[in-house]
This record gives sequence, C-alpha cells and structure tokens, in this order.
Amino acid sequence: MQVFPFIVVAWIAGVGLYGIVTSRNLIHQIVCLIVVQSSTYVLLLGVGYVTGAVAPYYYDVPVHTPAVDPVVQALALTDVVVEAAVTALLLSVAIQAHKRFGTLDPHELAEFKG
Amino acid sequence: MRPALRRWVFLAGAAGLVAFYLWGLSGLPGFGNYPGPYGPAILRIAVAQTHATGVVSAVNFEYRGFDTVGEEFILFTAAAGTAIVLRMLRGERERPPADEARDRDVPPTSGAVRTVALMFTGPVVVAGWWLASHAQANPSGGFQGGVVLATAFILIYLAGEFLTFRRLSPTAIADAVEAAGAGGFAAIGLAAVCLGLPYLDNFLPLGQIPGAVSSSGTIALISFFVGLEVAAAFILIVSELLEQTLLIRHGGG
Amino acid sequence: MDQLFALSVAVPLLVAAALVGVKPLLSGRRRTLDALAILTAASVAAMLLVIMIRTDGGDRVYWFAGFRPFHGIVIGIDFAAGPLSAGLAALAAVLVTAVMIFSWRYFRQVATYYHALMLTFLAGMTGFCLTGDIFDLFVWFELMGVSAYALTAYRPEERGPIQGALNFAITNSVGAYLSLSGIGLIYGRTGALNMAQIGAYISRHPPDRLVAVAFLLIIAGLLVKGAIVPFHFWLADAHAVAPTPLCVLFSGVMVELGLYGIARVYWSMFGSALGHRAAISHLFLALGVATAVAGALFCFRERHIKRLLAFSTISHAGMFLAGIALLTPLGLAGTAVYVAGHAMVKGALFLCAGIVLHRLGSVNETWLHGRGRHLRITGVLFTLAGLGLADLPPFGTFLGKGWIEDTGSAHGMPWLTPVFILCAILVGGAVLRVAGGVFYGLGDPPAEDRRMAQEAAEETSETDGGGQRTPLSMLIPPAVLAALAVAIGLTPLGPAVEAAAVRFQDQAAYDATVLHGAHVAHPVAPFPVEAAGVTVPDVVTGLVSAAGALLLACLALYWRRLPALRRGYEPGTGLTALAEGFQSGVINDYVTWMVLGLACIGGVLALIIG
Amino acid sequence: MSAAVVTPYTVPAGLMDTLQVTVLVLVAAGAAAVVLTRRLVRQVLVLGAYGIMLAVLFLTFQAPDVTLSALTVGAVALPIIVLLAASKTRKKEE
Repeated sequence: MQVFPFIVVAWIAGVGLYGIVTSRNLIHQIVCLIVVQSSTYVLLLGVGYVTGAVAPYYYDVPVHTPAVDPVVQALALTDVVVEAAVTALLLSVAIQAHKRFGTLDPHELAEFKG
Repeated sequence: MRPALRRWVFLAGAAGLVAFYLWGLSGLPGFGNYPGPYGPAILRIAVAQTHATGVVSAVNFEYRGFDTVGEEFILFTAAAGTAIVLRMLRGERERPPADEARDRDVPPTSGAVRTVALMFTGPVVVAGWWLASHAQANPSGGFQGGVVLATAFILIYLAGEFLTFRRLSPTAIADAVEAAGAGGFAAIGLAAVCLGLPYLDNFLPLGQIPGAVSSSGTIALISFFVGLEVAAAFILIVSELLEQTLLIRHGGG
Repeated sequence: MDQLFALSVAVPLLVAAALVGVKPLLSGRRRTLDALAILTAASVAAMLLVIMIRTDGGDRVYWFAGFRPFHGIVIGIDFAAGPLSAGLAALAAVLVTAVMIFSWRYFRQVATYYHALMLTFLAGMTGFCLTGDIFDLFVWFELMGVSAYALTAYRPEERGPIQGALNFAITNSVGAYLSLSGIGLIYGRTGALNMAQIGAYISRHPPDRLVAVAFLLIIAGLLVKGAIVPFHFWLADAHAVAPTPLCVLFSGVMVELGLYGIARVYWSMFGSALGHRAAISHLFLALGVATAVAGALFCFRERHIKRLLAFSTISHAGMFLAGIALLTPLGLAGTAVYVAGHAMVKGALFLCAGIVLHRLGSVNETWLHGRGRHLRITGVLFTLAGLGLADLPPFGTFLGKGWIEDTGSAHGMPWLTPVFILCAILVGGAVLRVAGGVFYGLGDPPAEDRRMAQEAAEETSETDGGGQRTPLSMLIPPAVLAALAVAIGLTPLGPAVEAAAVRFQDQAAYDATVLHGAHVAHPVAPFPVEAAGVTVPDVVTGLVSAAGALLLACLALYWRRLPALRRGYEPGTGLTALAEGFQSGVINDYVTWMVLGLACIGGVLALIIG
Repeated sequence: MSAAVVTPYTVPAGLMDTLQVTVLVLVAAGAAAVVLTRRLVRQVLVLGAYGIMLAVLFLTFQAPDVTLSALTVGAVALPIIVLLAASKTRKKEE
C-alpha cells in the first residue's frame, strides 16, 4: 500500500499517453488527454493523504481533529477546472477541423499542414 | 513514422520514463504519510482565521485565492476561445433544429423524458445555488455549484426545449454574467488594494459563527462569483457546441 | 509600489472581463476596443518597468492577501521579482503593446474576444514571470497556454490554423500535466509549494532520486514551451498558422518564458539540491547546442517566411538554453540581453512579414521574389532586422551572444564560439536571402519546392490585403522595435544586468528574501564575476557573423550563376527528406518524441545522480 | 509523522485499505478501458463510468470536495461536451 497508488498514477498516465500515440481520431485523442490529466488528481490526492485522518471539514467534527491535507484538494479542484476548460477548447478546435477537412484522423489532417 | 514503428518507439520511451519514475519513488514518503508542513499549518489556523469550517474552501478562496483567480480566467478564456473558434464560417447557415423543422424526422421527445427533465430542473437549480453559497461550511463551493447550475439548463435542452434553452441563455447575457463572475472576483481583490490592503485580503467582517452562511467574509462572496462564472462559462460552452450540432449546416447541406 | 505586483496581473484580467461583459455596447466600436487594449497593455508595461527599476537593489516579495510566512512555513502565494523576471514580463507587455498597435489596421475585422484573449495572454505571461509559487506558476502557464491555443485557431477561415493549433495545444497540455505531476511529487516530499521553501528544504538533504524525477517532470512542460529538441515540433506548425501579430509574441517572449521557467526552478529550488553542477551544465549545454544547430539548418531550407522565422526562433532558443546552462552570471546576463535583443529584431521581422502578407497576399519566398520592390521602408526594416538577427553590432543581439561566448571560452568551452557563429550565419543568411530576393529582386528565385509552395499559398487573406499604401500604424511598431534593439546594444547595461544575474543565481539570498523578509545587499556569485562590457572579441564575432550571413545570402541567391557546382544541388534542400520524417505534423509522432526525449534525459539524470 | 493517526471517525485500517486498493484497481482498469474503447459514443459512456470511479476513489481519499467536482465535471459535464462534439462530427460522415 506504500507505493501502490503511485504506481497506479504511472499506469493511468502511461495508458493515456499510449492512447494519444496510437489514436486515429482527434476526439478520442482528446479523451485520452483527459485520462492523462486524471492521473494528476490521483497523484495530488495521494501525496496529501494521511492514514486514518478525517476529511478537512470541521462543520460537524471538532476543530483540530487530524485531517488529510486540504492544500492538495484545493489544487485538485483547480486542476479539474483547468481540465474542463482545456477539453472544451480542444473539442471546439477538433469540430472546426472536422468541418474544414471532413476528417478527424491526425494522419490525414497532417496532409493539410499549414 | 509508421504507426507500428511509432508504437514501439513510444513503448520503449514510456518504459524508460516509467522506470525512471519508479526509481525516484523511493524518495517519496509512503502513501498515507504526508509529512507537511503546509497542510497541518493551514489546518491549525484556518478555522480561527477565516471562520470557514470547510478548510478546502478557505485554501481555495483565501490562502491560495490568487490561484483561483487564474483558474477562473482559464475557464473564462476557454469559453471565449470556444466562441472564437466556433464562429460561423463563410458558407454556413443556420437552420431550424431538426425537431422544430417542418419536415421533422426525429420523434418528439417522449412525454416521460420531458416531464422528468423539467421536474428536475427546479431542484437542480436549488442544489446548485445551495452548493455555491455554502463553500465556507461544507464540501461544496462556487465551482461545483456552478456546474450544477449549468446542468439545469442542459436539462431544459434534454426536455426537448432547445429553443427555450437558447432563449433562457442568450449568449450576450451569459457573456455578461461570465464577465461579472470572473471580473467580480478580480475586483474583490482590487477592492482590498483600494483599502490599502494586499490584493485579495479578506477585508469583510468574518461573522460570529464559523460555518454559517454569512460567515467567512470574502470567501463566501468569492465563492458566489465563482459560481456565476462557472455556470455561465459552462452554459456558453455547451450552447456553442449545441448550436454546432443542431443549428449550423454547411453550405448547401 | 508593492501593489504594482498585483495590479500588473489584475488590471489586464479585469479589463479583459470588462470587454467581454460589455461586448454588445462595444460592437461596431472597434477603435474604442483597440484603444482600451493598447492602453491597458502599455500601462502594464509601465508598471513592470517601474518594478524592474525599483527591484534593482534587491528582490521584492509581495504576499497575496497578506499571508506572510511564519517560522519559514509559507501559507499563501507570493510574487517574488527581481530585475530579470520583471524585465522579461515588461518585455512581454511591450511586445503586446506593439502588436496591438500593429493590429489597429492589420485585421479587417476583429472579434471583441481577440482583445480579451490578448489581455489574458499578457496576464498569464506576467503572472508566470513574477510568481514565487510553483503551483501558481502552473496556473499562469495554463492561462497563457489556453489563450495562446485559442488565438492560434483564431482565423478558422484558413485551412492551416486548425492543425497548428491542435499540435500546439496537445503537446503543450501533455507537457503541462507532466509538470503538474512533478509538482505533486515535490509537494509530497517537502509539503511546500513555495519555491524558496522547497529549495530550502531539499538542499538541506543529500541529492536524492525523487528530486531528480520531480525536476525532470517539472521542466518537461517548460522544455516543450521552450521549443528544445526533441520537444520543439509544435512550434513551427503553430507559427506558420497563427496570426502574424501573435507570432511576434510566440517567438519574442513565450518560448523564452519556458526557458526562464527552467532557470527559475533551477536556481530557486533544485540548484543546490541536485548538485553535480558540471554534469548538469553539460547535459543542458548539449540540449541547447543540438537545438541551436537543428533549428538553424531547418531554418535555412525553409521557403515559407513565417516557418523560416519560426525555425530561427528554435535555433535561438537553443542558444539561450546554452547560455543559461553555462551557469555563470555572465552567461545568464548575456542570455537576458540576447533575449531582449532577439525579441525586438524577431518582432520587427514578423511584423514586416505581416506587412508583406497584408500587401502582397503571400509569404512564399519563391513566389514573392522581386515582388516586394515597392515596399521600400518595409524592405529596409526587414534587412536591418535581419542583420540584427545575424548579430551585427550595435544591435543588442551581438552583445548577448558575445557575453555567452566570452564566458564559454573562459570556462573551457571555446568551441561554443564557432558553433554560435555558424548558427547565426545560417539563420541570418536565410533571413537576408529572403530580404534580398523579395525586396530587392537580387539573384534567382529559389527553386520551387512543391510542398512548401502549397503550404505558403494557403497562407492568404489574413487581412483584406492589397492596400495601396502601408498604413503608418503598421510601420511604426517594427521601426520602434528595431530601434529598441539598437538601443539595447548601445546602452551600457553590463554591470546592472550582471548584478541582476548574480542575484538571480544566489539561491540562499532568494530564500532569505522570500522566507524571512531579509534584504540581501550582496548576493554571492557561484562563479567569479567576469566583466560585462563591450569587448573586442564581442564586436569581432558579431561582425564575422553578420558578414558571414551576408555572404551566405549572396551565395544562396546567386547559386545558379556560379560557374561550378551549380547543377544538382540547391542549398539547403538536402535536408528535406529528413525534415519530412520528423516534422510530420502528426500529433502522435510529436508525443512519441516527447516521451522518448524525456526518457533519455531521465536516463542521463539517473546516471548523474547515481 | 509516519504513524497513522486515529480519530473517533477513523475507518478501521484494514477496511479502508481494502476499499482503496479495490477502487484503485478499478480506476486503473477504467483508464485502460477508456483508452481502448475506440468507438466514440461508447467511449463517452466509459468515460462517464470512469469519472464515477474516480469520484469514489476521491471519497476514499477523504476528499469530498474533489469528489463533487469529479462527479459534476468528470461524470456529467465532460461526457456531455464530448458527446456533443462526437455527434457533430459523426453527422458529416453519413
């Protein structure tokens, strides 16, 4: 359990990159990029985890109860927004590419390289 | 590169990179042994200092509020970018969506879907609003609330009312709300500067009871603006994409 | 004065939001929009220049929301700026201002969003330069990236942009996520996000493996942004298709920001923790020199003017990285001056290319041959800037390059001088060949390369084109930029820049300033400080480069009229097949090279750290 | 600080470990499934499922806030956006 979550992180990122490299469809590729980024959430939350501690909310838990790291959670939240924003933008570019060239295959699109 | 060759080159590179990563993992404290000191320091002071019981919100909107300014503007930029990229091209025209066209070829949305979707709209709006206004207390905040609020509009579309959806969220208004959200956040920061305090300083009264809706000063206010920004940005993005799917046709097609 | 730190980022963001918010009011009032954007960018430039001058005596730290560190534990986010970081941000703001003035008449019509995105782009660059927090660095990196992707795809009427924008966005995003993973790892180890605090923590411990892994991952995104071989492929694709004004920003400052990021994380966090300075210096020197040579060769074979300039940027990025990698104060000072001078001349060159595109509707060198004769002022500006790119004194570029070569020679790397001269000759020769052919009709048009001709022909109608006169608002920005490049070369900046470089490299002083609010009057230089002034070798190498570039340009133009050797070989074409293989335009390939390159650098780092 | 802390709210260690390992394995498998599903519409469904798995994982990591985001964004908003893009690009091919 000491390193297992971090190995899963490498697996997720590696699989996502593999998807980007082998993909023949831009939208599929963008979804693979989402997978790559999801590895960073797992990493962030993984490094801030404290075994046995509570979530960092003191609404119904006494203040100063040991809690897991709130900072990584804030970072992960930021990260989620960044992901959504980048994905939306990339998808709109992909739609535009498809409109223009009628294909989403990166190999065929490369023929139109400008 | 040919795809087969590329796959092997990639696998070799990835194997090397993963090996390098695993080689380095020995220096990382094991899972569950986070050593601090950032998190514990925040946990120690946050509730007393900000009167927010949701420490994550305190970090997001106060201690690391400046990150969140950047983050909101990333979303703002992405929404603006989507609009800029998906502008109508020459040779494209708008046509009525298939379900409104006279020669409709799609079956009408079933009554059940319509009812369920519309039924959910109200509660979803309430839920979104609640989330956006309880950042200082619970695991919630402007971000999640904003997305949920945007979902309410998507439900209206699901109910088969795309034109209603469009009417309820005209781009100009969504733009204005979005700008108000993102700009409002940046302006709260500036308000502190005008008072002679550092940017984003929590200059409002914190309230007596930690965790109450009106507690935590600017945290609650910022969370509200973030909610506006996020909801408007998502509505803009979704409606841009919906327009592409439903309304825009290329050339003669 | 300290509030200027926050204002320099908050003001452009707020104006961007306001522009979008009142969009309906502004529709049809193009000039109001333009004026607002220019005013904002100029005021940001002014603020940053003030910061740059006021931080001369020592770095200044600004704590957002007033959260100062206690007992060395940082709980907030800080901006920590010295003259180099503020100066780079000011450079970005100056270029944005110039570009907005240029756009005044350049675009026939322009969406409100264009101005808003330019301002968020500027805010992202400023925040990136000033921040002292590693996650905050990532946030501004992403803001900069998202704005840049959207702006690259800004002209979807054209065939090209989409491909370039996608390659740009996907490779940069992958790099950014790798950086974020590195940030996560270093946070897991140190429990800190402030660069000074991380640096202070890890340098108390012996160099270890995790630090090396985190270092590589963090700089992965910066290497991509900095267009270092083999992470550079996106750059030419993006430049070829991005609106020309944007190219000025990409080449002039965005790429350099990536390299600045590497320097920043190295000297604030990893420098003393990694140790093995000589080995690491050699590693990055090798990367830099490889990039410089590859970029220069690709530059010379190119016929598409914007791509040609893009490859010259890659070559210069390599030289900048080499300058940083020497790890000496003079090397860093030289790089800083070189970056500033390069940004000015490259900006002028791109703007002139924009004028050519505006007036003649093409950026294909072959087609344009001799057709630019009537663009006299543009031609003169282009030629002058081309000479500046070839490091002709007194353009600022010669000074920067000279210093890097001086310090290289002094530290046992005299071979750096001929390599740099060679790169400058190739790059300058390519640009001067374009100048001579397009604006003066000298020699023969270069042979038509079918693929390149097709690419260049697609680059049309960015503007309404075909105007009878070049508007003054398009001529003034490149002229001012070229003049600024000369001004940089003539101002006796040496001691001040070098003092700033020493300060930048003193990790202990940075830590003390950020963590304990100390004022360090006398930072310690890691190497003996060499005199930074105009020396005879600097002038000579500059003159040699410029003369070589002129000669090469003439050779290339009159190649077919030479008595011997004239058949069967066209200068620079031998690389075409090779280039096709690498610069394939397929994102899958680019990501593959990235992973492979990182694995190789990682392997070397593993060997170094042991 | 390596010793595990115990609070009145702590889930028994064995149970928590089992839960986390199970969900981690599921997430790892989910990531592979998303990548290997080459048909777009089906991939969107898998992506939604993957988003839910991530959300559960974050819950076991004591991050309810991120769980909510992962649900709203990863399991709802992103799939909708991808689905819209997929349907837009599919129509043309007919």
